[in-house]
Amino acid sequence: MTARTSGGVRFGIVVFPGSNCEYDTMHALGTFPEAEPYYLWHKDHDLRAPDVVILPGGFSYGDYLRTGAIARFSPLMREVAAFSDAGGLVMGICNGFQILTEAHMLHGAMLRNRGLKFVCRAQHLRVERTDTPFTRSLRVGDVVQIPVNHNEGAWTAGAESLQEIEDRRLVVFRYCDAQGNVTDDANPNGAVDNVAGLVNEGGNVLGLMPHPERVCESVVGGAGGRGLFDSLLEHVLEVR
Amino acid sequence: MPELYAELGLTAGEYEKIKEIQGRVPTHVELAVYSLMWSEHCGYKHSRAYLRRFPVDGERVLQGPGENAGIVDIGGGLAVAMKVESHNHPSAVEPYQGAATGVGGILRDIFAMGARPICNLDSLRFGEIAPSPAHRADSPAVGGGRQAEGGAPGAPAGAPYDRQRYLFEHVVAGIGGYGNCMGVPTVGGEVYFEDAYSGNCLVNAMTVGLVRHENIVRSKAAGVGNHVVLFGSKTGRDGIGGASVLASQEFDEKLEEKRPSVQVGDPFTEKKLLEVCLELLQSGRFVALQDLGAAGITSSSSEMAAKGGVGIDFHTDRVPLREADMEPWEIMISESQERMLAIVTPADQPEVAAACERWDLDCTVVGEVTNTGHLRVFHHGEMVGDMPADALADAPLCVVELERPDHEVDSPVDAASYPPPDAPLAEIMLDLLAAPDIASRRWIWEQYDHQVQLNTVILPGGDAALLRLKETGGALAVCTDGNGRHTYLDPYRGGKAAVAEAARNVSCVGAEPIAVTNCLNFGNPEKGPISSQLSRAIEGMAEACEAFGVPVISGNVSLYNESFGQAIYPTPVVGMLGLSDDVEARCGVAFGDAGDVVLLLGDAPPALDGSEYQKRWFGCVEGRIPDVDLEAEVLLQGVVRKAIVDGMLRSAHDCSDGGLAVALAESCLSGGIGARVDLDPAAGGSGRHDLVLFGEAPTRVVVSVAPAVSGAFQKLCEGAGVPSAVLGTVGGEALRMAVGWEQIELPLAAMRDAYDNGLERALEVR
Amino acid sequence: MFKVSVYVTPKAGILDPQGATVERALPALGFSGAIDIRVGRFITLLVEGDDESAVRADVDAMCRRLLANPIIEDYSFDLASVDGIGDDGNGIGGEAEAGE
Amino acid sequence: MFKVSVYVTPKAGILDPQGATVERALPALGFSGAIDIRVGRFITLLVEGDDESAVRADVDAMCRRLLANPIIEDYSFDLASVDGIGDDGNGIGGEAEAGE
Ligand SMILES: Nc1ncnc2c1ncn2[C@@H]1O[C@H](COP(=O)(O)OP(=O)(O)O)[C@@H](O)[C@H]1O
Ligand SMILES: [Mg+2]
Repeated sequence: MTARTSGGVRFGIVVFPGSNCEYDTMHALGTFPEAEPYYLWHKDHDLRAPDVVILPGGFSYGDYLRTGAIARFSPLMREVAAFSDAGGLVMGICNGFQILTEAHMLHGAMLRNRGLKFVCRAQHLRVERTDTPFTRSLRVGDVVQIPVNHNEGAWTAGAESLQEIEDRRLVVFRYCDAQGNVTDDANPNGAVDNVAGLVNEGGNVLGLMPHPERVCESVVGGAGGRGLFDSLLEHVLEVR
Repeated sequence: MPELYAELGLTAGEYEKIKEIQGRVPTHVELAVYSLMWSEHCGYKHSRAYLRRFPVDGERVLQGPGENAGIVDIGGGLAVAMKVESHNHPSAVEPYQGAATGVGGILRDIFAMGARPICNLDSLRFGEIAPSPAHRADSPAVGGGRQAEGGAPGAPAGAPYDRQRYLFEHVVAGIGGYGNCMGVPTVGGEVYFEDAYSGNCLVNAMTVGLVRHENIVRSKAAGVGNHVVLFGSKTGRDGIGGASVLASQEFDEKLEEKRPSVQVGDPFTEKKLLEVCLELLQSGRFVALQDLGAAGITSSSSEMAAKGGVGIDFHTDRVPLREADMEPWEIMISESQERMLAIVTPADQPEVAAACERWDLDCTVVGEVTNTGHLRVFHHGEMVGDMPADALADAPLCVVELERPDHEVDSPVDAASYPPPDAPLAEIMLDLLAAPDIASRRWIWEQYDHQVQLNTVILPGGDAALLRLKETGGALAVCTDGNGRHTYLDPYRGGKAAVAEAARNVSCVGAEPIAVTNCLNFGNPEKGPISSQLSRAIEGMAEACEAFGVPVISGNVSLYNESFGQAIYPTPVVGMLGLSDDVEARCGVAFGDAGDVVLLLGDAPPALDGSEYQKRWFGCVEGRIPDVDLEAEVLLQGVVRKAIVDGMLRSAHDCSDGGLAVALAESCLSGGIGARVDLDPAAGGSGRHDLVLFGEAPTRVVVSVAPAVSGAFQKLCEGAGVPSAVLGTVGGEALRMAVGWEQIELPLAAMRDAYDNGLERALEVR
Repeated sequence: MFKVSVYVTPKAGILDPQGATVERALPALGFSGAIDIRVGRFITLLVEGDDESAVRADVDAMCRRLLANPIIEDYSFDLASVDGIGDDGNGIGGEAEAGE
Repeated sequence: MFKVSVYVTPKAGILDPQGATVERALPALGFSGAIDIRVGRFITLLVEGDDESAVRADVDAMCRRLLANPIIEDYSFDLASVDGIGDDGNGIGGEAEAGE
């Protein structure tokens, strides 16, 4: 991992065939003056010195077979894995989260929404951890509003131990109601323990089903997503 | 052979004409090609003459009807492409795939023009999915239930709802399945449930795209010697419909295998197709571009040649196939999805091939542009068809003598002859709020990604969706409208009302209507009454478009929507595009602060005829709908827009299905706040309070304004000659309506329960 | 009690986008020589009853009406008699019955 | 050349919303007594090669890496030798191999 010492904070946005939130992610990052976003093509072999790699939302490979199952074999994903092994920051949003679980870079797996329907709606999340580079500008217990938009977003620990995942405090966001109560009613997809986002043991890889890039401007739904990007910018600029 | 042409849907006269054009008996390939190109679907035999009535010109028009989509200029070097298309029949056969491929088809029409699709809308019609009060055994309304004369289809008690629910649920899933994967938000649309559609659902999909002027591309082939390039998916036996009789003639024993197969959508491939097309357009690699829709290669290649006044030599053996043993005629007419045809210069060919390779798409040179003016089809070097392209693109017209349908009447119903329902008005109100035609559509649009691309400012659920234009700071408003019940009672007035309502919806969010697209869904045009409905609906639509100064830039016609000889309601669906200079100058339907003044703009008398109330509580659809006063309509919309631009309005909401009471309730629910209003008991003309509340009339808008600007606003209305009446004020936890001596009080919670859950509950009741 | 295994496949000639996409992806994963990939559904269930032919008729109706979409899919199924509910062996038994 | 049939099922204990929904829908259609419904995937493909055990190893790797997700799914597959590419019989043959 090549660390940069000056200039803007570089966000490499990986484009898979079927990705469809890469433009939105690019646009949202454009509203942060310190951010320097650029696209990466899934067939590439070079990450071009990013500070953060983002796997955006969408339907890589049509979500065929299982979401994320094919994308994780893209040539560039080898580089992403190496980058994260070296401590690099990786954020997977929605389909990106699905790819990260398929690639075993995050625990668990995704099941189809329990209602068997695609769900696109505003969603409240409770912040569970703020000692990560993704959430440091938030406060524990904060309720942020970030929309969900997926068909297969019911995270499950599967054959892995849920207890261990919880014990290691890997869960960063949970679905909750407007008051911050983590209830079954507030769970849009049936995810185990209302898990909406989690990190790896190193805390440098985050996956989340909701779309923070959709709420970075008040004209289109609010600013609930800005905290994540603010955190990343703060973190990267500080460790430089 | 003579039986064959008839089975292919050609008349004896048409067959003679084909022989005359060809100078001989046509080959199999030629017969297949002619039969499709001269079908209603591709050739517009019955509708072309009437469509000429539409106004198609305007300052903003960059492309009118005649291309894959129409295009209007929106300033700043940008333009909008849009079109609506039906996929009714495929959806009735296989609702998920039928709807999905319908969305896929209309998306291709938009990016075939070089535009990036920025939103979809869907206009749907199904049979009833749950019984109305008038049809429930224990109904208080049963005594008043009446069956309209002339066979208007009313819902028989205990009708089988399961099939309609199945169709509805799977159509919605299919639309979402395709649009969501494409990354195109579905931001609006409409759905109605009427028995008239139970044998023939309607699935109309509309797409709006954005393009820079210099990237607009058309489908006109040019440049003798240029390559004809097919790219995208492989070709299979998808959708080889009526023409499969060609197979049965020769392959009787294999008929089972040759059976036409249902088209399955592959949005993943289409997404790649979209990106590769836009990428190649950006670098100017296409001379012409055309999607493959109905009649596949046949229609796309002959239209490209005819438009360019050139010929095309097509080699069927070069087409990448999904099934090895396809005949040339099958290849020519296959409707396999996710394919495009382009004209490319030999010099640009390598770039096009490389881009397709990068996106893992097949890309094959399947022919070349010639100077023959003919579409010539070769199979392994042997010519199997040779037809003049312009003859194919110019189907003979069919003229049918018009006949007024029996059920149409000249005067409205006498409301006094309707015994008032034996139910309190509050109960009727809650029933209407929960009615499948009125209840919140949230259940639908939460299954659609309605936010991707980060432009959706006013979400589905308002009068029109509003999309910001990142490039200019302005905004686009879009909606679809069309009330089949109204058009059934009076096609001319119904057509006019559809355009007026669509324009009103766009005006209510603050945008100026600038262009119309439309889909005309009608029955069998060979019948005089149907052709009469078609021609008069078009007349009404055209007059309304002229009044608003809005051109029709594209559209689609879907005829033969009948089952067991029973036609659907004549259903013109109007897609309206509005433009606003400033995204901040917008308005929603939600009431705002307590104390705000509620006003009704417009004074058209509410009528029972064709209303939701008539259908649900009296079990009939009869009478004659009120006519739209276009002059009043134009003035009213002008005032609404000006007041929004000037920042006067807190809310604006079009009054339509369910009448004034439902419009008020929707503004309350959307804002989470009640209101207290006093309604004029004489408004309905008959002194009937139920009509004041639930009667329907065009040209009415409920607005709210801060008390401080109320006076100025009323002066604005007066100056413009727009009737306005203060109804009351916003506030409280209930909607309280006084009509003469009657008081109706509806707590927000009760209304919310009915409105929010109405659709889902209708899907569950047994 | 019978253990039933239902195999649902895209009808011959019908486009199978999943199969086609997997087929295109395999070489990149180092698997060559796999072709004609079709992705369908595999459904298992336990059905009460002793009369095999009655159960067979029931399952066939279930497939036609709910488990498969006969317009675009074919199905077949096997039946295997089991002692009790507890059995969840994965073996494929009984004879296959072609749908449609 | 082998015709391969792969059966992918949700692991025991893993939620199967599709199976649960089918199970709830069946009584309304007049089918009672069907329980424990699980919906998985059924994948068929043709794999080149003469050496059965080599093909078997290849297919197993394909299943483990791509066709199934071992965290939530089990798989098994059958192999049946076929003469040529043209064969597309639907028969279930060969012996089942339990995955994972
Ligand atoms: N009702 C209508 N109003 C205006 N234009 C129409 C209407 N119906 C069809 N058209 C125009 O006729 C042309 C042919 O339509 P269609 O066959 O649906 O096109 P495509 O094959 O591209 O889908 C298009 O340019 C379309 O916009
Ligand atoms: Mg077209």
